[in-house]
Amino acid sequence: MTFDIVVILMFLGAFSAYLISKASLKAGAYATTVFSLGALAVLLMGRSEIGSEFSVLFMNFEVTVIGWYFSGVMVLVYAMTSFFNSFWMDKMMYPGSYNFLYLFSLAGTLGLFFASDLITLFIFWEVVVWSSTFIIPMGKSRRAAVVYYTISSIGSMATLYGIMLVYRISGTLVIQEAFVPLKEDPLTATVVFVIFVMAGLTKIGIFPFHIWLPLAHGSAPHTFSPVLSGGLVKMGAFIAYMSVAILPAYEAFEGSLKIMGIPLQLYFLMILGAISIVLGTLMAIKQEDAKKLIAYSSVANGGYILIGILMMDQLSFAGSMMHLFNHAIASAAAFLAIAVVAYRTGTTKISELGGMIHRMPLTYLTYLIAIISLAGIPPMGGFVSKWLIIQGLADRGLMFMALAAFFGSIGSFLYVFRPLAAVFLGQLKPEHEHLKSEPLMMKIPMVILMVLILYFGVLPKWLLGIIGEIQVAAGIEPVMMSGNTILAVNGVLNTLNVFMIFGFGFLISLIIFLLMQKSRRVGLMDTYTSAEFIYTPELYHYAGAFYAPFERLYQNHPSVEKFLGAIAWKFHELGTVVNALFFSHKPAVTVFWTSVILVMITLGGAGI
Amino acid sequence: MKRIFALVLVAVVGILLFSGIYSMEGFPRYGEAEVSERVSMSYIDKNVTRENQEVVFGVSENLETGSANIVTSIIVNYRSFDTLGEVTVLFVSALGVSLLFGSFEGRLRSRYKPNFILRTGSKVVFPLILVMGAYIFIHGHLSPGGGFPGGSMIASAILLMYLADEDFRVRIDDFKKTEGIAGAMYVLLGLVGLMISNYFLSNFLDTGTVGTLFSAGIIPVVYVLVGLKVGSELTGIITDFLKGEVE
Amino acid sequence: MIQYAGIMLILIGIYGLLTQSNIIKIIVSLNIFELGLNVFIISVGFVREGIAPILTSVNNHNGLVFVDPLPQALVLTAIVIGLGTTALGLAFARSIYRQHGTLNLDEIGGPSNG
Amino acid sequence: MVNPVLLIALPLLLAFVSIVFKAYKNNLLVFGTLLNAGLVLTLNKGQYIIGGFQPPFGINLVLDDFALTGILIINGLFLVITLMSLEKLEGFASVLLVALAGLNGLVLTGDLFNLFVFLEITAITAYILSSASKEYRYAFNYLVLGTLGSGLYLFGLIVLYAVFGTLNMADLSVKMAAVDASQLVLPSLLIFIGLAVEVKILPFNGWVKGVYSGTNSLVGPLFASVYAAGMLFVFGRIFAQVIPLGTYLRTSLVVLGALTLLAGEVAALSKTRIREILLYSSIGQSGLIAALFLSGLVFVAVMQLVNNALSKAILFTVAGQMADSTGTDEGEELQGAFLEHKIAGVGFTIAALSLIGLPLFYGFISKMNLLFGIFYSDNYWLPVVILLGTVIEGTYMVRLLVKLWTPGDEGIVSEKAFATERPLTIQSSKVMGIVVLSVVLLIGGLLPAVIQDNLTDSGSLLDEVTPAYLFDLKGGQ
Repeated sequence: MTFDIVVILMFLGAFSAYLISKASLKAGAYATTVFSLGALAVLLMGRSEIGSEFSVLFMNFEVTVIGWYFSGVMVLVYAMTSFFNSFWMDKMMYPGSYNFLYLFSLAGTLGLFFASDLITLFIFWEVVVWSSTFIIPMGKSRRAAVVYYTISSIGSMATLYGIMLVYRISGTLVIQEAFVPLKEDPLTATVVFVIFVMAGLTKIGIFPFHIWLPLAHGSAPHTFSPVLSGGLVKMGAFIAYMSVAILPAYEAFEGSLKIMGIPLQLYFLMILGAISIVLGTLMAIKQEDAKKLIAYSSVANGGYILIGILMMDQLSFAGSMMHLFNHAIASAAAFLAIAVVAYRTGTTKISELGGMIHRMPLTYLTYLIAIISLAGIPPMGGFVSKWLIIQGLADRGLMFMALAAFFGSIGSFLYVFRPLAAVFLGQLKPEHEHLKSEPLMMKIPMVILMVLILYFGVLPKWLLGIIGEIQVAAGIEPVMMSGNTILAVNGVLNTLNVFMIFGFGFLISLIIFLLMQKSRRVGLMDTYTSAEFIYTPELYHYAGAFYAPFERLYQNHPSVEKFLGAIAWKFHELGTVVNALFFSHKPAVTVFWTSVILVMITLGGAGI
Repeated sequence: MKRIFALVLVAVVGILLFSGIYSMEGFPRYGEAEVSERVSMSYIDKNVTRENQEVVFGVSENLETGSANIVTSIIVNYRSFDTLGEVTVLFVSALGVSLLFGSFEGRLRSRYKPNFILRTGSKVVFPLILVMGAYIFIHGHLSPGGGFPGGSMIASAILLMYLADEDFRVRIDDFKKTEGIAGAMYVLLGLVGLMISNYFLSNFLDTGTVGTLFSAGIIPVVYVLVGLKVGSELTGIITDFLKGEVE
Repeated sequence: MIQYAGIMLILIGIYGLLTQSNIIKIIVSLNIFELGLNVFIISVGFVREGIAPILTSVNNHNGLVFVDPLPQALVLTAIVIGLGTTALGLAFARSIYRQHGTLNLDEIGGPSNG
Repeated sequence: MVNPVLLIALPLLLAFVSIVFKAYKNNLLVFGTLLNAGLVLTLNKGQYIIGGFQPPFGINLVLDDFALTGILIINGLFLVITLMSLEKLEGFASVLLVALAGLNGLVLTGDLFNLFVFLEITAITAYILSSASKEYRYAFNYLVLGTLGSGLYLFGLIVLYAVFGTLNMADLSVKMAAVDASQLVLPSLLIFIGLAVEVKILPFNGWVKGVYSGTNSLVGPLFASVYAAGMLFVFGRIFAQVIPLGTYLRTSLVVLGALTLLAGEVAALSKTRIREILLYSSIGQSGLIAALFLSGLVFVAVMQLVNNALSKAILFTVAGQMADSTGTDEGEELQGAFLEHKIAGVGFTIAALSLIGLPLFYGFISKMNLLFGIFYSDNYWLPVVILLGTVIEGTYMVRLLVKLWTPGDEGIVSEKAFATERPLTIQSSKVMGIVVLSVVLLIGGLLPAVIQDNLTDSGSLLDEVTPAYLFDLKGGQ
């Protein structure tokens, strides 16, 4: 009963947030916080009602464990980010609409995760797409919104075709039943699977659909980037899960060619996931903009999540589900930290920043913990989930994937360190000397997220328990835990022990740090110019061309962006051709075509 | 080159049209149309219930439609709605022409002055043409012709006057009023039919004896209206076209 | 035969529309096209040895062989409609001449391809 | 019992009267549209004979669900659009009355030749209205093509008459169904081409660009929604209900419709002027709807038609008003135009989203239904084309919307300061009309049963054609 109220309430909340914004912008922004926190509370309290069904208008819903889990993640990200909204109200073009669309897209995601039939699923999918499409251009880029929409709609239209095909074959739209007849028909199942999963791929940002992520995440309003990266990307994972678990892919593709025990169709997708990991990592290393950097890291992390879901096994799947949560909160935290910096300084360019630790230490700490988790370094949550994924891959002998996963982990050291060093460490720029610390309302969500990242890295039992339930619901063996020890085939992981060890190491290094002589501060320009006056200081910023030697290794890489851009341009040219061929102010042109068509069709008809 | 290409294309279209039409089953050879297989048979019999019925000129009375001219009976009775539409087409074209030339004043002049014979002769012929036009639309149900040819004749008389006299100008507003009133009367006549016999444009008057002047019910009435309307419309079009370049 | 002539006229009209760029000639082509069509319509109703569908004191009863009256009625309508469009077309022609100073569509130039 | 012939006769009467009382013609127009819109609500379905001669000998009006939906849309939208843009009437009040009569006759008539007459009436009013832009060469081009098209229609019609000896639609459809369809390729094709000129199917639609791209806020929405709807209704009547198409002809014509959809959307993608984008989108939508009618999917075609008509009325009104008051409709120069006109902007957005077929709006319901319909007619390639078209359409619509809402160059945060300073005004009458239309789109999207019931309404033709597969509004179970 509670869930239908939540869904309806969120839609009403969206409208009331808009109305409140008309009276007071700040109050409207706080309304988004209140409503999303309320939704989070109801979700947490309503866990006992999993399995309930309800209908709103012509749409049908059912609360499943996985839906509950996904919506929990989503609402958490929205709720945490919403604390930031009030600070941007006076900077937005349409603050009221922003608040409206913010809650509206949240409501859409809730509806999506609770949908019990394919049309409802699709409706909310599209609602989320268009409502977020209109938030993105309020930031820095108009093109980003268009690219985001186009890529999303390629995916969603493919999925729609899949839905129709399924309906044509099975005669039902209920998610649990619709795919059943496909098991007998592997060919159709392959078609349905591939086109159905397209929407998932576009949303997670899997290669070759990843191009919208850096554009949209990098240019969206600062308060929406965390939601895009931490939250909405996860919708794709949900679709991927549905295609694999509910189809169910492993049964349908039983008879097809297998590689290392994985059906070819799934293996192909896994390769795409692996490519995304490598590509996201390499591209993230190159980025100049802190937001784009985290966006590319989302591409890489999306690859992990996809591979784990496709594995559908005890370990990798559990790792993937957990990584989904870890990545959501870690990337939200990282984006929020960057948002704080952007709020105070007005820029996100790495080379224009430095030494923020002196002005906002808490933001620094948040960012530090978030990226440690993103990179998969213990003792944060990201480590546990990546460990699980790699365990599963290694267990199945999928060495290519495992290699990609390792590469991603190691590469992420490179890219996460860079903003850490260049934005937060180093020396404060003269113009940033008078910056204030972060406001209290910004501290709250950052502290919460920090605690969560650390907590689930050390004590993942509760989270893995829910994931175990999901696994049971999906019909696979749940992940096993004993105390704080995760049991895997090739080894065990006691997260508490890991934490202890790292804590010990941290203590030692802290002591060394405190005992060692303090460094002496030198004026920023003095370091490289010996007090000589220079005109282009940014060229000498040590964050500029940070990994130049490494980047040179792949600087001439082929680009999907260019390829897709070329396709878009071809469409454009085709339009011009159509225009020139058929549309004229002279009747003769049309009379000519009329005669030609008359001849062609009658001739063809005579031939039959 | 363009012309040769067009010629080839048109030739191909032509061949296909010919072969397409004449290879159709049931398309009658020229002159072999089976009128009895068509709806027209009932028009000839003046009976749409398809019972064979003898119609004799000057004798038969109170038929479905009393017009001796079968084409007229189709135009004004069986397919009167088409005719209303046709009148409307002409009306709206005249309206369009007058909208396009609405801002013009004065009138165009021919490069040559009208000569004496034209000036005098036209004055003689003018009333004759008018009478002839009126005759044609009044006798539309008996003889070839009707509202449209009659109206055109009236307009041609006006055109003749324009050609013969450089300073001739009609008062366009009066013609517009005639046109509007005649059109409105036509529609009202239809509405009266709707009220009396529940069918729009029904022939609610007594149809009389085939072949007499006062027969065929509303046909002469409609044809008078149509004749007046077409005459004034075409006059309007002519006048608009002859308006000068002065704005 | 008349029917073939009708179709030929239609084709000539289409040829004119294809090749002519002078507005008046286009209107003339259109009229030839319509004329051909009207001839064709009339020819469809022709019955050999049939008489005009008018009862007179000579041909005084409906048992005689008449040509099909319906196409004739249709042609009347078609002619009047053709007259209407021609009048409007000529009015457009005059407006175009006033606007561009020429009646040749090639000289006027098309819409900008922007 | 109200006879639907009044819908044709009364506007005609008022048109004739308006010539006599010139001073009152605008009032007469408003009176006529209001009267018609009111009359539509009182109609009963059935067959209405004109002149008292039973069909196939006399002319009859057929008022079934199909025609009822048609006149509902036509008269309703005509009323709203006229009231929205009364200041643009200029001298066109009488012409508009005739147009209203012509459109109603077009949809109602049950006789093929009578249809030709109404086609010409409607077309001639359209030629006159298209001269409102003062671009006479485009109006002339339209006139030539329209006349040629209706000539070809008449040609095909006469061939059919020669063979079957009747002009009545119902009579003819029965007689035609008894004959091998391959015999009827030529006349069917001629009739198709004749209507295709008006329905805007590629490559017969060369006139559209010139005529639509210069329309103002009155003529634009009239053409794009009311005229387009009327012509499409006729097209559907003829090709889904009267003329039986053989497999060969059906397939080739559906392909033509699908090509029109793609070509229209692709051409719109390459445009930057708002009205040009919209006109190509209209062409695309016409192709789609025509393809649906040709596939025999009458009901879903009507739904899509309604969606297109409602959305295009809003879109063209706003676009025309932009051009009227600022002198340009170049998207780049109107950046941020909606900043000062939020209500009109929201209406425009709703219309655009509904046109794309995004959920919460009526377009979604119609898109779902049409996809279900096509899949159930076992056509698996057409949905691919439609969905591809949707992606392209979404791309350019979103591109346009984003530009109109959020001004600023790439890489710069959007700010009010970048908004266009062109003197855009939108009258309150237009804003009200836009609100009304967008509310209809929203209601249709959220409570589709409301519109759905009005469309189906326990009737004859529509239900027969599309039986069980309707998206039953309960999630399709």
